Amino acid sequence: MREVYLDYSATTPVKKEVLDAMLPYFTQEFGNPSSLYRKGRESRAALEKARKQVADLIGANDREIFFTSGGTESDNWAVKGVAFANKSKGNHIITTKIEHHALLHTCEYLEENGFEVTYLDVDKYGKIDLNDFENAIRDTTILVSIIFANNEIGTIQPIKEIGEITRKRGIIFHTDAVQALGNVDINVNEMNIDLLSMSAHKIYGPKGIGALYVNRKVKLPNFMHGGAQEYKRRAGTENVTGIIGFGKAAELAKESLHEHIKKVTDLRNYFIQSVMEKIDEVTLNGHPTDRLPGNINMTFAYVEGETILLYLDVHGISASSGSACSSSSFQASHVLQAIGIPLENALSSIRFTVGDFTTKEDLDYVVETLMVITDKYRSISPFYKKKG
Amino acid sequence: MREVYLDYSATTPVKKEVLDAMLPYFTQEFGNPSSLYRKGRESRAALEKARKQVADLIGANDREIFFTSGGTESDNWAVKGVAFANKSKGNHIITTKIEHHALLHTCEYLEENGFEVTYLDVDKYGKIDLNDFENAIRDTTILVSIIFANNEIGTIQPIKEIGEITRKRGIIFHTDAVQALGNVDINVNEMNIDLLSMSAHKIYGPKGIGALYVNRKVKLPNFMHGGAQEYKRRAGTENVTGIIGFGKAAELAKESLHEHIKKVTDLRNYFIQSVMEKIDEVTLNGHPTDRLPGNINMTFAYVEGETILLYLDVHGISASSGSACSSSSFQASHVLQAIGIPLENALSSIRFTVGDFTTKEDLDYVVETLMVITDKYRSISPFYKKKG
Amino acid sequence: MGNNMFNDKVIEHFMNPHNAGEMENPDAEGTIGSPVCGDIMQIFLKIEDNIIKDVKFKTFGCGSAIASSSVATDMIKGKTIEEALKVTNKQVIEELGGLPSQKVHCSVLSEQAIKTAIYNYAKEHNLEFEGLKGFDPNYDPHDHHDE
Amino acid sequence: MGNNMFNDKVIEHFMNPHNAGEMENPDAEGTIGSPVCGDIMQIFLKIEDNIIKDVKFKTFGCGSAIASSSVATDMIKGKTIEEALKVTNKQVIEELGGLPSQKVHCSVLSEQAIKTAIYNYAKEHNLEFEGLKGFDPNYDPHDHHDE
Ligand SMILES: Cc1ncc(COP(=O)(O)O)c(C=O)c1O
Ligand SMILES: Cc1ncc(COP(=O)(O)O)c(C=O)c1O
Repeated sequence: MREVYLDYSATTPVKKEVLDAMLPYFTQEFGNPSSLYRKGRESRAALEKARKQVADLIGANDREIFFTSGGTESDNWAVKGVAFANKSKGNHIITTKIEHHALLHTCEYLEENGFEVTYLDVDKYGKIDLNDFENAIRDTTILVSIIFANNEIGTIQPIKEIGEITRKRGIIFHTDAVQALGNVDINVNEMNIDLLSMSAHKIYGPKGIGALYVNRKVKLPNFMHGGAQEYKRRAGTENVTGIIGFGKAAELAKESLHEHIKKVTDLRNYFIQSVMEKIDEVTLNGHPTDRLPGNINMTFAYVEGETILLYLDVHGISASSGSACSSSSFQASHVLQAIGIPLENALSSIRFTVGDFTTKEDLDYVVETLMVITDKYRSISPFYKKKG
Repeated sequence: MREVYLDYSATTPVKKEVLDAMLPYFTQEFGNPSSLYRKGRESRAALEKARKQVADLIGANDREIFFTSGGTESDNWAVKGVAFANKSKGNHIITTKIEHHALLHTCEYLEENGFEVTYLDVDKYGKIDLNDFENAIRDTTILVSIIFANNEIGTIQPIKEIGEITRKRGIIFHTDAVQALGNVDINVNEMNIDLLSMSAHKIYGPKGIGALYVNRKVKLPNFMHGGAQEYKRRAGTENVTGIIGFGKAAELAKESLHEHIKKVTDLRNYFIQSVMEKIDEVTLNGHPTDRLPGNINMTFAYVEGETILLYLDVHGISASSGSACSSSSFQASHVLQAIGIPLENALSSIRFTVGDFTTKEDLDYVVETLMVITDKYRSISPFYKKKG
Repeated sequence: MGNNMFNDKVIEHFMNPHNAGEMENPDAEGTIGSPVCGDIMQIFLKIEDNIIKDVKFKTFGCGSAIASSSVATDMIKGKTIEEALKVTNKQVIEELGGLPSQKVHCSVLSEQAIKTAIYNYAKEHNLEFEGLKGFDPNYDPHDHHDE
Repeated sequence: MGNNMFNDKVIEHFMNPHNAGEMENPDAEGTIGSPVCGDIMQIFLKIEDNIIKDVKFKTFGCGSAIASSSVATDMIKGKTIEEALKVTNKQVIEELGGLPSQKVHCSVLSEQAIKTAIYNYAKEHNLEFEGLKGFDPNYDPHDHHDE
């Protein structure tokens, strides 16, 4: 059976070059980078090289990159850190209704601890309104945290414009760029970003490693207390192989960014067009153009999403209902609700994300399978009335 | 040149069997374990198998094991979690003067946030006094956190006895078992341990992965907010390869625990005896018998530690001045100070830790090198007066 | 397909559900569930002389909801109404060879859908059935089984 | 030895330090540093006609302290006192071919140890040297260079 993986936004395979870069550091050059002897220095050198590679992908200085255990830790660190450090200045945070759970649940935790959070609405394409945003700013606003590109519908926010406003108003600006990284041109300086969350396993690196960019002007208290690692900013023996893998993945991502964007955008558009042509009553969710190159989010009216996913799975196709973290409890996603999709449609929505190893033949196979699914299960749907 | 690694307490190489277990999950079975399709289920199954393997090593139930990014995160989570969750009951924590920085700095953070911490003294061998400990308990004591085995001098605490006291008094008991794991027989139930920190890279697993054992009766708030991973207790896409490596390492550690302890203890004793025979004015720090099987901590009077380390390094030998996290700033360790070692001696102390790949020939070479070092640099030490 | 959430029998019923589709002029109809829960099940019955002569279902729901409907409808076809009312979600699960715990509610839904159809039939024809005692079609099985 | 913190010259001076050891009846002696900082350096001088005829050092300290002492003592041997006082830690570092930033204080220590010995000599013989102006042997170089 053909196997087609269309869930690159959930996680990516580790590229061969990335794994090759990591391998010597498991069994041979396994030294602790904090150690002074040769084995330790080898690890440290590799780690600092990786820091540079990651920094280069977002136009940062390498001393502004701190490795973490993933996007979630980066989000937790950034948002809790800024909040608690600036308590005396104010208790107001602005974010959006379509953040990843790593951010939303962190904000909820802060609300339980005396902070006030404004969750900005988004339009039907998933974009925030810059006027709404400016109006939401208060004297007590200490942090703005807005997702760079959404993980479910792929919509890209006007990050540069947001950064101009926050810089002008002197408010710290964090963005969760876990999905944007390697898929969008990012420059933290040009975009006035103060803090930016990254995760390696979304860009063909290993799982369990991420980073937080911290602009040198931002004072951020530590989240993980302990040893003096990461220039005393993030304790814990460094995940050396993970960091090296992240570095290599970042290097590859930078080298082929525009090629990657072009290739993946083409595949995405091919798929959308093909589905639209061949299947009735399908809608595309998210922004028509300002979306992640690889993201397709579609509603297949009248057929429940889990049914679609199961049928695809039986046919070797991996897709998802939105974010992987919630996929074991199929519920209408908060993102689809925020863009105003009716509940039944939200429950009939599927996310396909294409990536570097996707082919048009794969996509043809998926479209064929989707035709069978919609035919078969619409006919037994209590909502469906055949047209014509 | 011969290469001799004697810093197994800083980190261990990944064993071949461990790496082999991990490899398929980087590039092939790379699915997100939260995903419902086959690739996700494969990862999940491997992850749950690893959870069982780790649980088995400490006599726990697998539903009581939560994977983290390492020992540091486990310590942070346990101590901050218990503290903040039990604020209404009391604000007093008991720990020791010889904890790892992951615990000490976490306690300092809590002190800044309204908690009171008692740091128990230890005797000249590094052991706490059980009477002192009982006397330190107050009505407001909400947590006892005592390191199972110390990372610098290897001293093992009377954990079972501590557990009896905390259980009787209804106080939550956490132990940092990062060094003890795989080196000491651990049974969380028999020892009445409520929370226990672990790290894979100390037992021939990969870096950047650890776990916290949480007794099912203990209510511990989340530290990392976000997705529903780890039974909703620890958010973030799971470090699947890391977890699998940890699981395999735990399995190997359990299988060969007694054999490993015997072999490594023999090597340790061989080394101690050999140094004592051949070099004057050397003292062993820590407990003569209740110490980690692989730990040797010695003072080479009159020669500064960094000099010893550099000379060893030039001769291919990796050893350390104590904990790896502080080794880039050579300072008298808080642990050696706590056991009452005079400052100059503390600065002349070196930790050698032997492990599964150490041979007697390696140790002979190290002893020879140490003889040269002490000869050479004592003669130019301003403190040294030759005997006789 | 290693490590499947679902066994082959569930998959088979999901892929080729029995008794799925429309029924012209049913004697009884029952719908349960709501899109909020993500599952809706509709049952149509042909009843003659107290016997379920034919049954069809429609489902907007996940794979196990469809598979549950498929076996549940098989199980009641040809049975008397009282017999049909005795079909429990446990039996549906057994017949399916097991369901993952988070999918047990789907089997409850098929049991409830059948009862709802018979409840409506009883009301219309002024009948009473022992097996309907205490049954409330407005009961939401999701309240019980979700965490 | 790839990625070494230290270059080969530092290692060479560390492994085979010049002018290390005791001196019988020195004309001047100076000690600086304290075990609290982990570094102590002791300098012995033989001085004749204002010229440093011989020099020895003892050090309890890290490798770069030993290497610094080794080159610093080489640098002042045969020099006049005023010339010796002009030797700076920068020159010591240059002579060593560089030191990692966290080890710069070691080179300061050797400069200070030489000055201390000459300071003691000047006091004993009631001499004044231009190069000692503002020099205070109780100054602790660690205060400046540690983070
Ligand atoms: C937008 C976004 N933020 C944060 C995360 C969390 O990253 P991680 O799973 O690496 O912790 C993810 C993916 O899981 C994501 O898509
Ligand atoms: C006793 C002890 N606790 C905690 C840690 C921290 O573990 P990790 O470096 O995996 O975060 C270590 C080792 O570094 C340790 O030896």
